Amino acid sequence: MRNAPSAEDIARMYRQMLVVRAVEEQLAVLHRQGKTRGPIHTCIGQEAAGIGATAPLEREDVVTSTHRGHAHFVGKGLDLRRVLAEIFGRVTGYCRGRGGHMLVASAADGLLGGNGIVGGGIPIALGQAFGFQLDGSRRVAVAIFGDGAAQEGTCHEAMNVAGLWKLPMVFFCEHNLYGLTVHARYQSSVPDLHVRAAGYGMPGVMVDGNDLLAVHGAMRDALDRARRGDGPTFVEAKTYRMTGFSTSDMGGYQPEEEMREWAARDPIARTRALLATMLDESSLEAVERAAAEEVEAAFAQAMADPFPDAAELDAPEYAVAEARP
Amino acid sequence: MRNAPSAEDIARMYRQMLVVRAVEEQLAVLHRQGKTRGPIHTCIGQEAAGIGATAPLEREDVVTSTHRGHAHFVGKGLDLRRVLAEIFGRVTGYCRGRGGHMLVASAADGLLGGNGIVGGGIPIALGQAFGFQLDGSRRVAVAIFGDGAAQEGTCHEAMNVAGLWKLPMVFFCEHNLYGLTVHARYQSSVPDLHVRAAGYGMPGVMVDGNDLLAVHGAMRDALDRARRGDGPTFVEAKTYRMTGFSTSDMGGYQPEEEMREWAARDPIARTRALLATMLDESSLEAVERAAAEEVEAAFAQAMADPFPDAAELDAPEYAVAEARP
Amino acid sequence: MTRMRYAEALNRALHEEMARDERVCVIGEDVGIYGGVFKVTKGLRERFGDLRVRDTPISEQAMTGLAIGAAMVGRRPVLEIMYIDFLTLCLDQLVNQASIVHYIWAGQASLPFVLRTQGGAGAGAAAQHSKSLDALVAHVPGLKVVAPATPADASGLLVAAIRDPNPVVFLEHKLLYNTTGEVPEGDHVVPIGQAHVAREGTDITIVASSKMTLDALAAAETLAAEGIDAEVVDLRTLRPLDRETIARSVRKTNRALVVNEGWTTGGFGAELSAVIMEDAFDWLDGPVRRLGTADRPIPYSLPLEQAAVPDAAAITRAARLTLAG
Amino acid sequence: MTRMRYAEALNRALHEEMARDERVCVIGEDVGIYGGVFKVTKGLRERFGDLRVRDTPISEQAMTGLAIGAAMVGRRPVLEIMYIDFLTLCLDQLVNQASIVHYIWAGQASLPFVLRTQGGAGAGAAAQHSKSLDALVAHVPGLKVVAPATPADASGLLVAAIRDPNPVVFLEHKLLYNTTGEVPEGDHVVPIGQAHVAREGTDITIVASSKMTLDALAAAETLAAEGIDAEVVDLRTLRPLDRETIARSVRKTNRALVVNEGWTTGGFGAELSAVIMEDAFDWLDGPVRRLGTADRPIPYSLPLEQAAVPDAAAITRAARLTLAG
Ligand SMILES: Cc1ncc(C[n+]2csc(CCOP(=O)(O)OP(=O)(O)O)c2C)c(N)n1
Ligand SMILES: Cc1ncc(C[n+]2csc(CCOP(=O)(O)OP(=O)(O)O)c2C)c(N)n1
Ligand SMILES: [Mg+2]
Ligand SMILES: [Mg+2]
Repeated sequence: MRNAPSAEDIARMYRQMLVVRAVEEQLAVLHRQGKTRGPIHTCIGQEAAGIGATAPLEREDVVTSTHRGHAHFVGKGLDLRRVLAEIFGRVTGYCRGRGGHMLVASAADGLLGGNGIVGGGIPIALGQAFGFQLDGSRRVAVAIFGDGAAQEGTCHEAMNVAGLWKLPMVFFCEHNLYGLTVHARYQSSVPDLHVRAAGYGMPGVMVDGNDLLAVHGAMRDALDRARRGDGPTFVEAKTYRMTGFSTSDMGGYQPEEEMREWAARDPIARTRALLATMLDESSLEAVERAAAEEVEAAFAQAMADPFPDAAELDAPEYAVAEARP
Repeated sequence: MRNAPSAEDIARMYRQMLVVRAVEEQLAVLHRQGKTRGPIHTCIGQEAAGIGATAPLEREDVVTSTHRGHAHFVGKGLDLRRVLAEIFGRVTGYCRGRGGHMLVASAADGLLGGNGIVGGGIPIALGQAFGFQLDGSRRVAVAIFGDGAAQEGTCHEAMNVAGLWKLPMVFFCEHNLYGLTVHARYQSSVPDLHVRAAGYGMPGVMVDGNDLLAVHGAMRDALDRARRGDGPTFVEAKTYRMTGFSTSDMGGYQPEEEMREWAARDPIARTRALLATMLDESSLEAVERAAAEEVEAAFAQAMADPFPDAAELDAPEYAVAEARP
Repeated sequence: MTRMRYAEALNRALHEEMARDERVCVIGEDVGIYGGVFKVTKGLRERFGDLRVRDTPISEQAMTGLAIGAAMVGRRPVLEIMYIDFLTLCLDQLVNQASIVHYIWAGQASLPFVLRTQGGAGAGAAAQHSKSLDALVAHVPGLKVVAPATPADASGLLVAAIRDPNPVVFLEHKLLYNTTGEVPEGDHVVPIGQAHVAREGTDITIVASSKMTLDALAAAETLAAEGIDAEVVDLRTLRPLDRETIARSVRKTNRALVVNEGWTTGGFGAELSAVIMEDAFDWLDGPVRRLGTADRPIPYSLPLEQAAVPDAAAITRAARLTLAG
Repeated sequence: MTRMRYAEALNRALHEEMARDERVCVIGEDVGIYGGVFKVTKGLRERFGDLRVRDTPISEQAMTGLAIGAAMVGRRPVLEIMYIDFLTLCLDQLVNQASIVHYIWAGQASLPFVLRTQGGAGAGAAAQHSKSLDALVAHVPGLKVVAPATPADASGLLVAAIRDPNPVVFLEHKLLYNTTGEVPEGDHVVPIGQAHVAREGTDITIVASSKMTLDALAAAETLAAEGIDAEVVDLRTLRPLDRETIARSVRKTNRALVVNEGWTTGGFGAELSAVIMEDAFDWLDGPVRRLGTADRPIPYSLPLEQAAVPDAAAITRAARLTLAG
């Protein structure tokens, strides 16, 4: 086994998890006040998975994310103010407000990008990995997707090609028990998705997705494997969405007992308990304060930022020169 | 184990295999004479798989076939003259010449139908199985497809749903080592495709696809399972296309040694050898003569049949009343 | 007559048709337990059971094939595809399979199924959840395409679609679900293929469908205040198109504006313009004008989205220009 | 100038661009060892190796995503999709992913890739291998679509497409591969977006592209013998459309026939008709006439296929009718 992350590493990830949680809770508040637009998907309860999957990446590694990408944005190092500005449709957003909540992308940070098409980003990550293989580089492409997305044809096709060509890629599946409102038992013929990896010539690994270190470790192993040229890994992180599907969710389908069970496994509480064995209470509180302040400042800035001018609609349909991450 | 098929059953299937072989050899001859139109895909060398998969079916069971369906048409009991008439674009063809070689369909026989889209018929079979489940009937839907088709997203999506809903369905994969001109080693991340079944909650079975009885037995087991309500089975028949991909194949990619090896396993010779332990030579020759005569007569009739009138192009775009198998 | 929301009208039609005809079944993502993300399938699972009302995995390709296969063996499936943007995933099954069966099989089978979906912008749902891809399906022989604007037409056309022996793509609009209108009691059927003059006028014909019809009617009121008497033709069905009603109107008004929420270039508005060219050229006092969504991916930010997509004000302006043209 | 076949011109362009720019890579089914089923990629694998020239599994969705992802990280992939009929499988990745990246990400990335495919009827390839689905892609903002008619344009436009920083759908025609023509030596580039007057004339403008251009030129000869002097505009690029050249021609001839091999209804011919309506209404002496394939799935049998699809004789007849209109 490799060296475990240091207390400092964990504290940094803890702070990122807190940032994600605070951002989403604030977005939910603003939604109720009618200050958001379009659906917003929160990953409350899944922060250990999302941060654990992205924090171990190097800057030049790339991630294709989903409709539920806040943790990935933060873990990959995006500027929170610009993420929020995008969510609020401001011209200072990563996509100048054109993308919105599901289509945040930062080429400079290798977040390429959020995606509102379930399963849509997986073959794109495949292509990125293919590019890296051709380059002979040590970059890795990580496709993050949900248990629902794993039932899309794209996932299967991409797994086959990645396994066949031994591409430097990680399939990271956030198995949160639901695809929109439907429980996995109505969506998947098998309870554990990593078992499918065997059919595609790649290892499949399952981890407790609410255990930050477990996710982080599995991800590091997978990245090492990819960088060594040994090909892709399928990592399944078992986790849970502690809230509704999105801000427009009308609820009613997540049994209370299930909610209670998973609340007891809240990854933020667990990561705090872990850190408490390494840091004293005041250091922990400092981390928490810093996270809260970061979020507050980012919201304040983003919401004060201007909207794009309507004339920006006419921005060119086509690229005239190459631009790339 | 169930009772093995009787000598009579085997002789019937042998005759069907001979019919398929003779039809295809004759089509190749006619192609060289410029008397066919469009590509024609032969299954020479795969007759045991195609007949073994379809002969055990009952008339009300249904099959979705491929671009390489002659064995399925014959095994499912279609009238050879009407099959050939379709291939020659005659108005007496099953589809009045509108479908052609790849789109032969006979609703009355449950051949629904040939398909030129690789992997395209699999989800349709899924829907047929779903219909049968709703009906509470004992009918089974069989999706036949190649090793290349197994890499299409449709195959994965359909396997998941079939496994999840325990539909009365059989996935029958004719693994002939090639997808068009490309060897399976460049197409599939795993050499044996039935291993994927485990990822979809269904049994996966591999058989020697050139062994008629092995295929027949695996298929009967799968059908029994489906009729019992126990759900789908994935049957992988390992076989080989002893000729090119289609009549327009320019060849050059099938190594001679591979061709020789497989020629030694020719399913027609093997089935004859098996039958020779049960029937005397003159009975065998009678079967062979009957097959040859059937084929000759069918070609003669089909090729004398008229083409549709050009005005038939204007046949209605839409159905006005329900029509169904 | 009962006043109800568009979504309720659809829901009522589904309840009635499922009660009336046992062959009708409803499939789709989140249509069962949750009752559909737009609540159109509410109460169906409770009433008709989880075999006839099925939550499906996120596998649009397989689900489209499933509808085809089930229809082929005698069911009348109603498939919900959550957003029209995902129709791209269904298109192979629609274009290469569903649309060809009746004609190519020379009438051996009909495919009575309905693919319900919803499109349109205005909800801040961004580039992957706001499109109007009607042009992609209205181009395909063998498919029928309807796009009702009012609760009454939604209900009556859905009944007609379910009873139709052909594949019908049924286009709803996310901003119409909460609009209300009177819906007739009893067996209310609106025939597919009949447009309808939603407002009579003498000065200009505005051809529209779906939400654009409501916007056109609002524009007509504004125009009326300026002394311009606009006739609004609500297509209701896009394929087969009621050219008669369009031509009759244009021959009367001598001016035409065609409005379609899809992208302008290559959109369904082009078909309408061409049809008027062909059927009413000699009656035109000026060129037909087209109004559609700007030829850009639909941006998220409010000012950009508003600028991109036609609304009543844009129609009013375009009508004035048409008269000046 | 060298005389060569259309397929050879494409092949030469690929050889030259791969030699010139290391980032160019070729992927697709059977493009490597076999050199492509139409031999357009012949010799590339031998020359550039099996990493840059890759035979792929039969997984069109993943392959389209692969091209997107590889382009995003700096490659210039040329993807071959064997038949345009299978474009339906690529459409989600094209419409929901490829087409939006440049604009929605506000220029953060460009996607320099080419999707080569071939379409068209006349080879007896039946309903699933004969279509002309240009309308499906020409509708999509962010994509470019070209459809060369001659070897010189095929070569020059392929070079332009490979060098273009946008996704380009490159439409070939199965009946053009064996046509021959002079191709300039050296760095021959035909700019995307420029139509070209293939034949000057004064009496009627015939707008066409791809194979229809050759048929239109043949028709023009017949018409010339009748004293009708037709101008033929070869679009070469469908999107972005060169409206200028079309308008200029129609303003000169005052009559227009638009020919497109796709289905007539909702086809690209509708766009052409609408564009002429908008840009040249006052110059028209009669309605623009549309000629396309009959609104039916393309039937197999020779007399039906011939009746369904436009050819020189049909264009000649339509031109006469246009002048009479
Ligand atoms: C192709 C496609 N189908 C359906 C949807 C609608 N949809 C959005 S999110 C979602 C559920 C996705 O489930 P999963 O992949 O498990 O991700 P989770 O939401 O649980 O994070 C669905 C069905 C979509 N956006 N794209
Ligand atoms: C969707 C699609 N992609 C590609 C093709 C072209 N094609 C026709 S047959 C074939 C090979 C199929 O391989 P396999 O499924 O193994 O069947 P086999 O030909 O070996 O019987 C290909 C690539 C097609 N018809 N449809
Ligand atoms: Mg999930
Ligand atoms: Mg094969």
